[in-house]
Amino acid sequence: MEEVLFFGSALGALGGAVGVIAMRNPFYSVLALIVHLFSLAALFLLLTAAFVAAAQVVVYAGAVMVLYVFVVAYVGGGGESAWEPIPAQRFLAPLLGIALFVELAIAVLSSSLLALGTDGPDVPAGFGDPAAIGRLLLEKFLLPFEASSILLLLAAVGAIVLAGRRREGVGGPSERFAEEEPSSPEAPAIPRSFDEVPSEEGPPTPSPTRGSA
Amino acid sequence: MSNSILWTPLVFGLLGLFLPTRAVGWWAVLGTVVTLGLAIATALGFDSGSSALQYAVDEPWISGLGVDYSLGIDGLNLFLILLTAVLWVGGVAFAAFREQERPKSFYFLMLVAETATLGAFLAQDLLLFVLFFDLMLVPFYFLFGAWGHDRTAEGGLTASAATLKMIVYTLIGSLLMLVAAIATAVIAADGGHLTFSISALQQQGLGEGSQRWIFWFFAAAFLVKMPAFLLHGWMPDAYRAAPLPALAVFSGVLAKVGAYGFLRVVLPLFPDATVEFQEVVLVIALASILYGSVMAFTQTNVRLIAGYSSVAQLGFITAGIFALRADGSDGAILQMVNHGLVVAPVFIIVALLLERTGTEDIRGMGGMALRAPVLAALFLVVALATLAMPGSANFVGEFYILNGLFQAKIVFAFVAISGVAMSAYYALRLYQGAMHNRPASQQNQGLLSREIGVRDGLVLVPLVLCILGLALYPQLILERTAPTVERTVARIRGGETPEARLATNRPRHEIELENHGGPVHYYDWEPTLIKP
Amino acid sequence: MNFNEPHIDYAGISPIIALTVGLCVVLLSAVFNPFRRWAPALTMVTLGATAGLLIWQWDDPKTLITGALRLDDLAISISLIAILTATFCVLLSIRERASEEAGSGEYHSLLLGSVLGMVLLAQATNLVTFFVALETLSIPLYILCATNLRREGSLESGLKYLIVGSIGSATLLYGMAFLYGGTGSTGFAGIADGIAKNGLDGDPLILIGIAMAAVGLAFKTSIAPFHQWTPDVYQGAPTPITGFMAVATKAAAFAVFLRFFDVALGSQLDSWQPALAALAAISIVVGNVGALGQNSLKRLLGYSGIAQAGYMLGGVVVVSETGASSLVFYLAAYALMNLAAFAVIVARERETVFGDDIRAVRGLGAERPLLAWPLTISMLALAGLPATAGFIGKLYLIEALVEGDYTWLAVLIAVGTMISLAYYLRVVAAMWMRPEGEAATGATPVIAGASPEADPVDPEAGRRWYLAGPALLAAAATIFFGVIPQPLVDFASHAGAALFG
Amino acid sequence: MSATAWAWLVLLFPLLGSIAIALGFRALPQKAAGAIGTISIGLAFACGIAALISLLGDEPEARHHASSLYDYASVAGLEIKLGIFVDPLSIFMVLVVTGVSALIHLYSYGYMQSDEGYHRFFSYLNFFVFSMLLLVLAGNFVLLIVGWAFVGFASYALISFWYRRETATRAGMKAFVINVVGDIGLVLAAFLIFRELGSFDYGEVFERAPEVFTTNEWTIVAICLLLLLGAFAKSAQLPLHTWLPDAMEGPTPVSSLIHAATMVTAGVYLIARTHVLFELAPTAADVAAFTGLATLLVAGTMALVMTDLKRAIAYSTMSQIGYMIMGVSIGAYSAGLFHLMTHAFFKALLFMAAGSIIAAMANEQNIDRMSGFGRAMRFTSMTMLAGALALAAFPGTSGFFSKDEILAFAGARGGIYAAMMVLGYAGALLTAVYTFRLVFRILPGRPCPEARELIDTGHVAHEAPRNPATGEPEDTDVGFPGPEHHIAEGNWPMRAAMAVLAVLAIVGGWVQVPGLDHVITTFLDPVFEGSAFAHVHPSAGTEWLGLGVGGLISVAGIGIAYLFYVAQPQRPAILRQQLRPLHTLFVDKWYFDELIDLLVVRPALAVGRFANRVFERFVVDGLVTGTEGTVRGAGGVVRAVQNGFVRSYALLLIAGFAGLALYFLLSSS
Amino acid sequence: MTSEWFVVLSALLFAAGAVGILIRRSPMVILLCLELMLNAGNLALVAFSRMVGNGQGQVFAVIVMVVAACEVVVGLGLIVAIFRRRLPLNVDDLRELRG
Repeated sequence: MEEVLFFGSALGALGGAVGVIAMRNPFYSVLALIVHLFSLAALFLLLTAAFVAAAQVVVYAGAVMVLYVFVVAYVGGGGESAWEPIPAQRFLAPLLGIALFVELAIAVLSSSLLALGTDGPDVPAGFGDPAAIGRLLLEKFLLPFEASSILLLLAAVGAIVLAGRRREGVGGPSERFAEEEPSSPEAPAIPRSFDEVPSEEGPPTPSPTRGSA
Repeated sequence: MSNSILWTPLVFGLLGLFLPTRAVGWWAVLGTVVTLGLAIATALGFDSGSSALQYAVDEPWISGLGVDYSLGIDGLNLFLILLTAVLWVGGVAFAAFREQERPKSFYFLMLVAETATLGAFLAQDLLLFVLFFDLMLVPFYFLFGAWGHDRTAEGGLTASAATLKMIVYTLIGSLLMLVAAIATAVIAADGGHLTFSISALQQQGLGEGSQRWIFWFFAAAFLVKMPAFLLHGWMPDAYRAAPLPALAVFSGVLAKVGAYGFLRVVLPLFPDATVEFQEVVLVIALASILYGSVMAFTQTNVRLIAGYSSVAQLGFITAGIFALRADGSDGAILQMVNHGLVVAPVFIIVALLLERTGTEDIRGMGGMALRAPVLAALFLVVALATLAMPGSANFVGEFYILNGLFQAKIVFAFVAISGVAMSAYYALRLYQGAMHNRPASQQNQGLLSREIGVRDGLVLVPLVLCILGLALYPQLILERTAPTVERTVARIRGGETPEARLATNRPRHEIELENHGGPVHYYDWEPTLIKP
Repeated sequence: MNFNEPHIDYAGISPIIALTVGLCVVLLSAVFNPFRRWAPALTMVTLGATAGLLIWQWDDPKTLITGALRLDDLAISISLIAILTATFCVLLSIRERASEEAGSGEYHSLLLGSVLGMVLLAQATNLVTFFVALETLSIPLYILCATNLRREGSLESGLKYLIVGSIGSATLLYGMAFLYGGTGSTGFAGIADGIAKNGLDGDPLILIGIAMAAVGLAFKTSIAPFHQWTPDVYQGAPTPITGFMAVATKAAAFAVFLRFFDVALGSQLDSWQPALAALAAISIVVGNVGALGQNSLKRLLGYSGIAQAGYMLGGVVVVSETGASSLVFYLAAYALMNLAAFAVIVARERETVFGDDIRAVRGLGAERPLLAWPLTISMLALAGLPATAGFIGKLYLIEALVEGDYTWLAVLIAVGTMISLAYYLRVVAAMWMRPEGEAATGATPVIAGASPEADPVDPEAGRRWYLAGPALLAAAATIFFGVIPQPLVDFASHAGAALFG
Repeated sequence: MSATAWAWLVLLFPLLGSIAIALGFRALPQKAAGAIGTISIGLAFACGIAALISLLGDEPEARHHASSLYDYASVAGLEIKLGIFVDPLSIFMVLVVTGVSALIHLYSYGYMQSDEGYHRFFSYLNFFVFSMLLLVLAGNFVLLIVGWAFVGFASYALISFWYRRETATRAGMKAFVINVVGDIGLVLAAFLIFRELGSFDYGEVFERAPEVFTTNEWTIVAICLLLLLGAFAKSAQLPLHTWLPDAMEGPTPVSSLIHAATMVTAGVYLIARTHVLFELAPTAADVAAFTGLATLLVAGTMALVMTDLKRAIAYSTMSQIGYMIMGVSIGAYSAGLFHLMTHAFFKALLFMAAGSIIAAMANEQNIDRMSGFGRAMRFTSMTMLAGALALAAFPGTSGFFSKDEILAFAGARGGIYAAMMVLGYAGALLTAVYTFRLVFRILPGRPCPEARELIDTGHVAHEAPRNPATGEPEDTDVGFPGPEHHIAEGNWPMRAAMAVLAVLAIVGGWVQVPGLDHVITTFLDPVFEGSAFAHVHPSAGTEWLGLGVGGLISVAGIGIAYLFYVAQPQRPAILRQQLRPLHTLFVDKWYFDELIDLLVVRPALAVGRFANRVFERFVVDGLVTGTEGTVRGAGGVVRAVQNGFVRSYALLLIAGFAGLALYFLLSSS
Repeated sequence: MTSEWFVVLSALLFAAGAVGILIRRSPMVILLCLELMLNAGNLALVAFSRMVGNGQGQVFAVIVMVVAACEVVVGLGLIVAIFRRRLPLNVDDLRELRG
């Protein structure tokens, strides 16, 4: 039973990954990634990591992917040309990929670490459930936890700095950008989505006002 | 005392930055004169009999790294310091008589250069030596580059390119030397207390194996600086680019630092390697002598004639040092001073010729003796000293060098001495080309032969008087140098005695010599220091 | 369910708290109009406060928050270097286009965020903290690089940095996973024990983990062959940020490099020492030859940074107290040298239409001696010429290398320095000497000064206190520590002792 | 006052004179300069006499004194003092040198009057005398070398005295360089001596040499050969003689003083001085003797065909020195030095006369254009005749006794040396012939235009002076016997000098007439008493026989000359036709110049050119540019890899990781 | 299923992500590939965490997710900025900086 599940979801994950790489259209790549993420979540469950699996589904397949979809829709992800400007990249890339995999695999398989060959020790019930993870987060990993929240805040700020729409009366650049606003229908949706998206992960931050005086 | 000698020029230089532009030149002259005064005072107070370090200063500088700020004067550097002081007075005064662009920076850099050079001579801490050795280059980099001449017209390099070539080339050695110096200290300390003090390192001593490569790192630095044969690639361009007052002190003093380094660092610290590589270095030195001479008498650019001749001269000096005998090294030091005293006036005279003829090509000169007899006479003295005319101190220097070489390695002496004949030819050629024969260009004859002015005379005559004075009494230098040199060399010869006996193939005469106070008497010098 | 809250030493984490609070305050200042202009000042205050708190903690090592952090002199010294750099960056950012584009508040809060990341990274003793801190350091930088939104180069550098950087962190993460898997622990100490306990000496799993961690860190410290982002990002990013990145990132990354490799992986010395030495050698060569003939000063400094990183890696390779001390010393000196240079470059960028092209400094010696001297000193110092902190730094490093039997690396450093003279002195020559033939007809700069993207020219920039001041200050310090290095040496040796003493 | 004190004074006066004139060259009036120069030498001569007297004062075997002022350079076991060595030999030389110099100064006082470089001339001349005296008085080999080089320099300075003559400067350079080669020989000899004997001091060396060396071992032979190198270079012996004829570019008084009377005989003095060493190395001594012999013959042949008056005399000088060298190296020391003295008299005289005539010819030196001066300039011709007779060893003249004494000694040593005697007599015949060739060409016959002018108007002919060698006009402002010439007839200082020398040339030999008196021998005996050949003493009878033969030969030679150049003036041309190759060989100076040019000069220049054009550019610079090129090339590669594609950066990053990982896997246990 | 399987799978995913970055030119897809690599890391972490039987790995994984999210946000922000700047959304065309 376990094997079936493993191989199934492994195939899913792998397929998803391949899909991400192979799809011409970014939009499909995103969908492929979602498949990948879900099957990954399944694998996590196999590994008795309930919370991680849940987070995977909620945060990734939920928020992040939505974000992707929006952006793809906004910038309109057209397929890319098959022409490869960098010499030898096309041949070297897969080669390196294989090499990478082989090396990692060898590292794992030839390791003298006995535990690798096992399913791992019997773990207490509730291993990896929200309570356990929560305790760890608040005891041992308190600092990284806090730090990551700051990180989210910074990321949000960054997103605003980079993509936030300029207000009026800013002068020079912002006006130019205002003209550059693409007149596509979903355009108005975009900025809002930016104001919301971060608010799902980090504490909400008001989009600050500009001032270049 | 050492301190004040070392820092006076720098202090004057810094103060000079705050002076009105017109005064700064004379201020700089004053600075060099004061330094000279201090140097003379030390020389007078110097105890000529002793081989010990005098006026020693020793403070910890970077205790964490075992670097000390330790200076001192002994027979090896006393006269080189004097030489530095003298030549800088000459160079700076000569410049002060003329318009310089951006004078403040110019004189500041000149004085910084003097401090750096004096530092290299005074330093008794290996790392301090390396530091000053590298530091010397910096001011000259600016002097040559910013005040130098572009030679693109003659198919040469621009001043900045030429100086870049010079500094990169010369720093090759210096940086390797830095590594070598640190390695010396670390290996010598091996785990114990780290120190760079030369005397301390001398006591600790190094293993054969490490001596080998460290020796070559140091040798590289010194040989490039001299410059020696095959490593002189930077010299022609730099010499052609350099402004003459700076060049006068540069080739008068800086080249000597290399030779001095051998005596101060290499012989005492790496005796085994020194003995092992004696022939190799001698071969390089001989090559420098022959090659330098040959080039000197085929060149037509007066700067290059002087430049290549100093390659040859430094070859002699190196050969003298690596005779690894007291007389050789005594001669080498004497010759360093002589050559400095000779080559600086040569470049000053070149400057004067340039002002009169507007060219540095010997073919464009001639016949100047007619209207400039005094200049001609001064030049003649310098030229004769250059070719080590017997009766000049240069001759005594070469005589000692060659004698040392002759007694140590007879074959090398025979080859080396052929350089003397060639030097006669190129020195006279230089003199005649400028002063004799018909003037190359009749039309600007009036310009051609103008007598040397009083002010330039004030620069040139004292230098020439120094040459004559030394010619009359070279013992002045020799007797003060000898004790330290003998102590330095004794270590080597201690390591090399059997071979030394082989070198002279008639033992019975060695015996003869010993009871006649012959050159062998320092075999039994400080037996405790003789390395097994 | 019983929850035993971890013991928290607030004195110990006070610097971090200060930074965090400051960060939020600065961010809020962007919101409320009246305070908008105060952002730089507030940032300075925050940095000052943090520095003060750090100095207060000097010489009293402690482990914080269940082994997440280790606040010792190494961490403090590195953090101080980072903060110093940040302070300079704030000054140089005054009137900087980028900070106006991004909004002063956001700009500075991001800067503080990055500093926070560095402070954490310098103290990290735990894989998780390590990773988070590294990201907290990097992500704001990705953004800051791109903040000069009108410059295509700026955006490009941001994206490049982001992509390559993320590969780096992904690799690092994967390596961490292996290490954790092998040892069952995320703490550095735990890893060390785990390796011993599970008898994994030289086990491929561990070694690959090490390799991947090395790649991640080498990337951050721009060690060849993981260096390629460096020149592009340095050139594209706003110059103050470039200066900040060049120095602070290296410092923090090297700190964790020391901690992670010399402490957690000390037992695997034999396997990684030669590898890192080789990397150091490669980057010395690559960096120095790459910098030859560069016309963009920032790019030149980028390549030289690669070479310098190579030198510094030497301090990690020899696992010794001297090594660590020399590394810290060199980082401090490196900070001073580079900041002087970047300050001058910023000034010239605003004064001339040449941007950061070498032509911008031509004839500077005559025109603006007060800018020319700092740049000259910094170039000479970077070239390791005597009487500058750079020389002492090299001396210190070489001493460490020779003691650690890596003389060949020391020699390579010497050789590299030789090559480096060619390009450092080219800058000096441009300032003081008549133009050399080839530079006169040099290729037009990558960022054409006259393009519509050009920042407005401020002919007086060279006289502004917030540009000339830092330049002179850094240069003076460079000379000072070149002549009287003892204080800095003590500072560094404390840091070294913290790790090995 | 002791002999050494006087000797120091001897050194002092010329030096002072030289310095005084040099420094005062602007202030002093011309005559004053000349006077100072002449008087200082005169004083030196006086002091020489005084030294002689005080030397004769003490016992013969005690007649050598060393004295030194201070340590010149004495460390590290070398001991070099500024010291002199006074013994009969050095005093003898001092007297000859100062005496002749004084007269020549007197001559120059008149001869150079119209020369711009008057002060320079006398300063140089005094300096030369000082150097020469230093050479002969030196108390150790180093000081000897110093004096040796000083005279070399003085000769250089005076040869290229008219320094705007290309020919003159080139000749000076040639003389100097060849002399330096000689110096090198001496220096090496000194090193070898020091190595074996541990001293440079005459006293110690000569005393220790016999104990240390066994006869003819290689070291002593080497030492002597090296000494000979110096001697030959200075004394213009084969093959280092080529500079002497060219040296005639200098003013005539110079040729007379330096290149006839004094300096060129230094080699003879050197061998005499170091006879102790030479007697330990007979091989070397024989080499010297044979070289002398060869030189005297070869030079004679060349003198036979030269048409340039001064050059002809120069070659005769060479050949006479050949006699002396031969003499001192076979052990006839006093004879050799005796000849040195007499030669100084008559050769100086001949040059003076030549100078007077050349002046009268307006610097024309070609004897083919001269004739009839016998009537034009009686005084000059008389003195010239006197000199010529002495040179030709006409019975009763000084040369007659001195030359024959050498040959007699050679005969007395017998064996191979007897052969030398025979060849020596052959040389004597040559001498007589070429000497009187000159006399008969110049003095008798129909006066040439210049002579005619002199006879008719009493005016000395003159035209714009031209360089006799190249014919280019001289610029008289550097100093050159200007339009107004000076000949012995009208100028008392010249007359006086020549008169004295003429007398000496005739009677100078009577101080040493076999069987009657031998002043010089007895005076010099203390020096050479230790000599191995002290016993060799040709009996008065054989000496008189030799004198007879010598007399006959010289008369015969004069006769031949008369036959050829007076009785049947066409003969020479015919002979020239018959012996064309021989003649060309002589005229082209046996191709010695060409030989040296081929063996030394060309190779050196070729090497120089190679070093310049090839080595410097390709090897030395190549070293630089090559490294630079590689480095820059590497930089190019790095920048090419930095191609701006973020994906290729990623590629390199991952590749780098793969490589690193591979290394770790391989190194994993 | 033994842990090896999971880890090897993660290695495969890691390599796949790497290859994706190397061959795709659209910045968005490249970001996705970065996600792949990070997720591979996560899988490894969780697998190991199961293997060694402590939760640290899982916590690590959670935090990695946050980090990944941040990178995505910033990346997308950049993409939008580039788009607004009217620059091509193709990493190969962003090569003004080179040499």
